[in-house]
Amino acid sequence: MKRARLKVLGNEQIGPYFLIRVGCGALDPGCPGQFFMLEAPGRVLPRPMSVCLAPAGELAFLIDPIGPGTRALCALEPGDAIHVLGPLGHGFRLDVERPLLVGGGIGIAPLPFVSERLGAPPALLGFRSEWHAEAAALIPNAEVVIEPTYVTEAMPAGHDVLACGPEPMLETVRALSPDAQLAWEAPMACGYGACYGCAVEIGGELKRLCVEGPVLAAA
Amino acid sequence: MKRARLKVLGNEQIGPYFLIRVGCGALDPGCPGQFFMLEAPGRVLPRPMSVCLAPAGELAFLIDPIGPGTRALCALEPGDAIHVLGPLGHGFRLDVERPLLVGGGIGIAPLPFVSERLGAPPALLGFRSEWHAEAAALIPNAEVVIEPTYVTEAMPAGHDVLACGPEPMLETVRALSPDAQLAWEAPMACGYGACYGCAVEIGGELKRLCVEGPVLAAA
Amino acid sequence: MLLLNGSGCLDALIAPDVARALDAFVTKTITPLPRDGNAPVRIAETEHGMLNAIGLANPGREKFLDEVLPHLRELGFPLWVSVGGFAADEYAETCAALDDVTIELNLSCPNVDEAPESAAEIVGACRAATDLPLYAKLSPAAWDVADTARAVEAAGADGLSLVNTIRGLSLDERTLRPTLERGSGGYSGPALKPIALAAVYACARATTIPIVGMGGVRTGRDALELIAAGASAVALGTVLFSDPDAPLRVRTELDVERSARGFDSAHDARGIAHWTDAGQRADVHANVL
Amino acid sequence: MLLLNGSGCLDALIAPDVARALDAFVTKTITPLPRDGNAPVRIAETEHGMLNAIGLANPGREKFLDEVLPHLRELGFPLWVSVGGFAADEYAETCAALDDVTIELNLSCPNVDEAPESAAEIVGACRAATDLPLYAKLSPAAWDVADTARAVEAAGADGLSLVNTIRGLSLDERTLRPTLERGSGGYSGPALKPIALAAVYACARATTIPIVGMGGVRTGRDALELIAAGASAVALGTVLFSDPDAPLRVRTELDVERSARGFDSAHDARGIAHWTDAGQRADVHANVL
Ligand SMILES: Cc1cc2nc3c(=O)[nH]c(=O)nc-3n(C[C@H](O)[C@H](O)[C@H](O)COP(=O)(O)OP(=O)(O)OC[C@H]3O[C@@H](n4cnc5c(N)ncnc54)[C@H](O)[C@@H]3O)c2cc1C
Ligand SMILES: Cc1cc2nc3c(=O)[nH]c(=O)nc-3n(C[C@H](O)[C@H](O)[C@H](O)COP(=O)(O)OP(=O)(O)OC[C@H]3O[C@@H](n4cnc5c(N)ncnc54)[C@H](O)[C@@H]3O)c2cc1C
Ligand SMILES: Cc1cc2nc3c(=O)[nH]c(=O)nc-3n(C[C@H](O)[C@H](O)[C@H](O)COP(=O)(O)O)c2cc1C
Ligand SMILES: Cc1cc2nc3c(=O)[nH]c(=O)nc-3n(C[C@H](O)[C@H](O)[C@H](O)COP(=O)(O)O)c2cc1C
Ligand code: FES
Ligand code: FES
Repeated sequence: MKRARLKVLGNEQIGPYFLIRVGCGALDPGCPGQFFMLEAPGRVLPRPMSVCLAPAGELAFLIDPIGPGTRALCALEPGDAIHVLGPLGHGFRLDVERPLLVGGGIGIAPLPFVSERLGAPPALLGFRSEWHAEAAALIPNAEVVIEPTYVTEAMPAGHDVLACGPEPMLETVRALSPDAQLAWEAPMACGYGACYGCAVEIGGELKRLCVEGPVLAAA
Repeated sequence: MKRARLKVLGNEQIGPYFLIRVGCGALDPGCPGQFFMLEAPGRVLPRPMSVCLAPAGELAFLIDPIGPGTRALCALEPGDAIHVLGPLGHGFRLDVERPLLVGGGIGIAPLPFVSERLGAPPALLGFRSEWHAEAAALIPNAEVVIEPTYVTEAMPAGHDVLACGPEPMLETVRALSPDAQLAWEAPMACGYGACYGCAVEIGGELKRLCVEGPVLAAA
Repeated sequence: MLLLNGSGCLDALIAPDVARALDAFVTKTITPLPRDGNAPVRIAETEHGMLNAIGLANPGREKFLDEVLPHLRELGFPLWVSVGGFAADEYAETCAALDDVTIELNLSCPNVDEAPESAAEIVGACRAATDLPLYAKLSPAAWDVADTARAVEAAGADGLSLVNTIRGLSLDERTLRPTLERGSGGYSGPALKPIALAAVYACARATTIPIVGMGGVRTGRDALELIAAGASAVALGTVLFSDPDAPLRVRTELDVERSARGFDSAHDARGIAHWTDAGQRADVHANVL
Repeated sequence: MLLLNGSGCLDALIAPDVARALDAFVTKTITPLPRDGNAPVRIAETEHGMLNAIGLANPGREKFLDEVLPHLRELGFPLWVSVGGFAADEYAETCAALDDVTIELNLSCPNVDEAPESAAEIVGACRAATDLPLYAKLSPAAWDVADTARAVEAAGADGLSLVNTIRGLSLDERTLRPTLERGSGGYSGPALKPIALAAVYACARATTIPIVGMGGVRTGRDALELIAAGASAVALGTVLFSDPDAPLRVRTELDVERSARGFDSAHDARGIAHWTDAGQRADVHANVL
C-alpha cells in the first residue's frame, strides 16, 4: 500500500461510464480484483475503485457517476492530478481451470484486468440497456444480456465463476455456483482497515471487507 | 440594494493590488464611498468592497489580497461570474467646497470614484512602498508620500477632508480635521443590517457600520 | 410549509423586502434590559461556517415594545418574538407583555456567560404567563437534546426551534489569537447541518409538537432534508448574509425538489426519513404547524 | 510535541507503518465484552465531514488482553489503550487489568444507546483502580465542557482528550432516509475543527492538566491552532482515512509553520492564543505532557 499523486492521462466516456486513465507512477498495479482509494476532488473521503486495466505505466478505472464522489472523479480532465492509494485488499485467485467472468452493470469494472490476466476467458455480462452495454467492448469473448434478462438466467454450469456486480446478482450467483469468487462492495472510508466502516457479515461475523475482501469465496 | 450575478470583465494587477472589473448588469453603481458585498468563491460569507470606479455599464473594485476571501477574489479571471449585492451604506457627501482626498494603502480604493465625481480635486496618498504606490495612478492630481512619512504629516489645513485608510490614520485625521468625512472598516457578514456583526462605537453606542456608515463624520 | 428567518439573522425594519418573502419574521432575541452586545470583533468566517459573538445586542424589552414592535406591526406580516433572559421570571415577564405574536424562547444562546436555568423551568414559567404559542429554541450542545425536548413539551411548549448555534472558536491566521474579541462564539452555517438534522430527527421521535428546523440551510434540498427529518417549518440563518434573495430561491428550489420526488406539497414529505421499509411512518407524530 | 491517532481511526496491526510515524498508538475503544458494532451502513460522508456509527466494534477485554495487546507490544511503540464501558466499575476493571500503557477513558461515544454515567464518577473509579496515566476523553456536546473538565481533573484525571465526535445525521440523496442504518452517528472531520478549538481553549483555562487536541486536523496549521489553543499533543482522526501519510506530512508542515512564526519548537507555541496584548500568558497553566 502506497500513496502517490498521479496525473490524469485521459478520460473517455463509454456508455454512461467514464474510463479514467492515470499515470501509475511508483504504484504497483496489483492483481485483478484489488482496488485503489481515489481522491475525489472537493470531497472529504476518497472513493474505492477496482483496477479496470493496467497497461504499462498506467492504471485505468471505469467509473459510474452515481453520487458526489464519482461525479467529481468523472469530471477529471487530462492534466489534473489526484492522490491514489493502493493496491488494496484481496483480489481474485487466478489459479482456476475453467474460468467464467460474470459481471453486471458497473460491476464489470474489474473484469477487463481479470480477462487480460486469464487470457480472455468467456465472459457473461448483464446491463440495464444497450447504452450501458457499450462498456462490454472492454472485455473480449463476452456474451451480453440486457434486462429484463439477467446474467444469472444465462449462466452455464461447470465453470469457475469470477463475478462482480450488484448485491442481488452476487447472491444469486452464490446460490447457483457455491465455489464462485465474488467481489463485493461496501461503503469505505479508508480502504486499509483503519475505520471499521466497511463491515460485512462474513461467516456469521462482521468483518472488514477492505481487509478480508473485496473478493470472497461464495461458500 | 439588489443582488445580481455579474461577469468578470478584467483583472489587472496594480502594485500588490488587483483591479477587478465586472459588468454591472442591473445594479446601480451607487455613490462614492458606498460599497458592495462580493461573493468570494469557495467562502461562506461575501466580502465588502468599495466602488473604485464606475464607468458606464461597469463596476471596478481595487482589492488587496490579505486573506482567504480577498485572495479568492483576486484570483478571478475574465469570464468568471460572482454574485454582487449593493450599493450599500452611506457614502461621502459631495457638497463640499475645498475637497481634499486623503488615502492610505488599500484605503485609496474608493477615492478614484470620489475624484471623478468631484472633478479631480487634490489628493494626498500614503503608501508603504513605491510598489504599493503604483495604485496612485488611479487618482489624478495626487501627491504621494511613502513611509516613513505619513499622509497626516503632509496634510494641509483648510480643506474639507474625505479620507479612507487604516484605523490609526483615520484617528489622526479625525484629530487634525474635526469635520472630515471618514470611511471606516469593520468585519461584515451581511453588509445590509442583518447580522449586527459590524458594530462600532458611534457617539458612545455600538451601532452597525454597514447601516450608519461606512462614511461617518469625524466629530 | 412555513419559511422563517433564524432569530438574529435579519432586521425586518432595515430589510423589509427580505422579511416579506418569508412567511413570518422572527425578531432578534429581546432581553429585559437593553444590551450593546459584546465588544467587536463579533463575527468571523471559518472554512465551512461562521462564528458570531453578537451577545444578544438588543434595545431591551421596554424600548422594543414601545418603539420597535409598533413599526414591525406596520409591515403587516406575522411576527415571532424571540425572548431571552437570565432567569425564568425574566422570560415570563416579557412573555406576559406580548400580544398577538408567536413567542420563541431562546434557551440556548452560547454568547452570554450566565448558564441557562433549566429549559423546562423557563418554559413552565412562561406557559403560566401567556396563552400565546410558545416555541422553545434549544441548543444542540446536549448529550441528548431529545431529553430536553420531552421536558419542555411536558412543561407546555407548543413547538420546538432546532437548533441554535454551537460553541466554536477560530484563530487569527497571523497572530493565532482568537478572531473574536470574546474568544469563542456561536458556530452556524453549512457545517452545522448534520448536527441540526440529528437534533430534528431525534426530537421528532421524542415529542408530538411541531418543529422549526434550522442550521446550515442554503438550498431547497437542505430545507427538504430538515422536513424529511421531521420539521414542519424551516428557518434561514447564515445564508441570508450571503444571499438576501434566499427566501424566494429556497422556496422555489424546495418546490422543484419535492415535486421531482413525487410529493404534492413539501408538507407531504414531512417525517419521511422516519418511514420504515414497509413505507409506513414510524413513531413520528409531530403535528402540523 | 506528540502526535497520536484518534482512537478508532487506525489499526496498528494492519497498518504498522502508519502507526510508527506517530509518537504513540491509541487503540480503538475496548469494552468488557466483545462487540460486533452496529449494523452496516456505518459510515457516510457529509459536505464538510463524515459520520460514523461503528458502535464500538471491538474484540472485548479478554481477547484484547490475551491476543491483541501482545501483538501490539511486539511493534514496540508507546501504547494508549482506549477504555470504554457502560458503568464505572466496567471501566475500572479494564483499567485494573492494564499495565505499562497510557489509558484514555472514552466517556463520550455518541454511538451507543446507554447514557454515560457521570464522567467524574467513572474517572474516580478508574483512579482508584490504577496508577497508570489516565486521560479523560470528553464530548463537545455539553453546555460547558470546561465544567466536566474541572470535575474529571478533581477526580484524578492526568489529562484530557478533546474532542470526541458530536452527533450528526445525513440523509440518502435519493430516499431521504438516514444514510446510516443506526440513524445518527458521530460527526468528525473539518467541520468539527472550530468546535474542537473552542473546547481545548476553554479547558486549557479551566484545568492544569495536559490536553490532547483533536477534531478536524488535516494540516500542520490545524495542529498548530490546537496547540495555540492549549493542546500539548495532537491526534489525527478522519484525515488518516484519506491520507495514511498524514502523520509525517502534518509533522513537517507543523515544523515549517512554527518556525516561520519564530517558535523554536511547537511546544513554545502552546497556549499562545491565550496571551494578552502585553505578551504575557493569561491563566493557562496546562502542564507539559
Ligand atoms: C472495493 C470496491 C471497488 C469498487 N470499484 C468501483 C469501480 O471500479 N467503479 C465504480 O464506478 N464504482 C466502484 N465501486 C463503488 C464506488 O466506490 C461507489 O459508487 C462510490 O464510492 C460512490 O460514491 P459517491 O459519492 O459517488 O456516491 P454516494 O454518495 O456514496 O452514493 C450516492 C447515491 O448512490 C446510491 N448508491 C450507492 N452505491 C450505489 C451503487 N453501487 N449503485 C447505485 N447507486 C448507489 C446511494 O444510495 C446514494 O443515494 C467500488 C466499491 C468498492 C467497495
Ligand atoms: C465598507 C468596506 C469597504 C471595503 N472596501 C475594500 C476595498 O475596496 N478593497 C479592499 O481590498 N478591501 C476593502 N475592505 C476590506 C475587505 O473587506 C477585507 O480586507 C476583507 O473582507 C478581508 O477578507 P479576507 O478573507 O481576505 O481576510 P480575513 O480572513 O478577513 O483577514 C485575513 C487577515 O488579515 C488581517 N486583516 C484584516 N483586515 C486587514 C486589513 N484591512 N489589512 C491588513 N490585514 C488585515 C486579519 O488580521 C487576518 O489575519 C472594505 C471593508 C469594508 C468594511
Ligand atoms: C449573527 C447571528 C446572530 C444570531 N442571533 C441569535 C439570537 O439573537 N437569538 C437566537 O435565538 N438565535 C440567534 N442566532 C442563531 C440563529 O437563529 C440560528 O439558530 C443559527 O444561526 C443556525 O442556523 P444557520 O446555520 O442557518 O445560521 C444567531 C445566529 C447568527 C449567525
Ligand atoms: C470511524 C471512527 C471511529 C471512531 N472510534 C472511536 C472510538 O472507538 N473511541 C473513541 O474514543 N473515539 C472514536 N472516534 C473519535 C475519534 O477518535 C476523534 O475523537 C474524532 O473523530 C475527532 O477527530 P477527527 O475530526 O480528526 O476525526 C472515532 C472516529 C471515527 C471517525
Ligand atoms: S474501509 Fe476502513 S476499515 Fe475497511
Ligand atoms: S454587516 Fe451585518 S449588520 Fe452590518
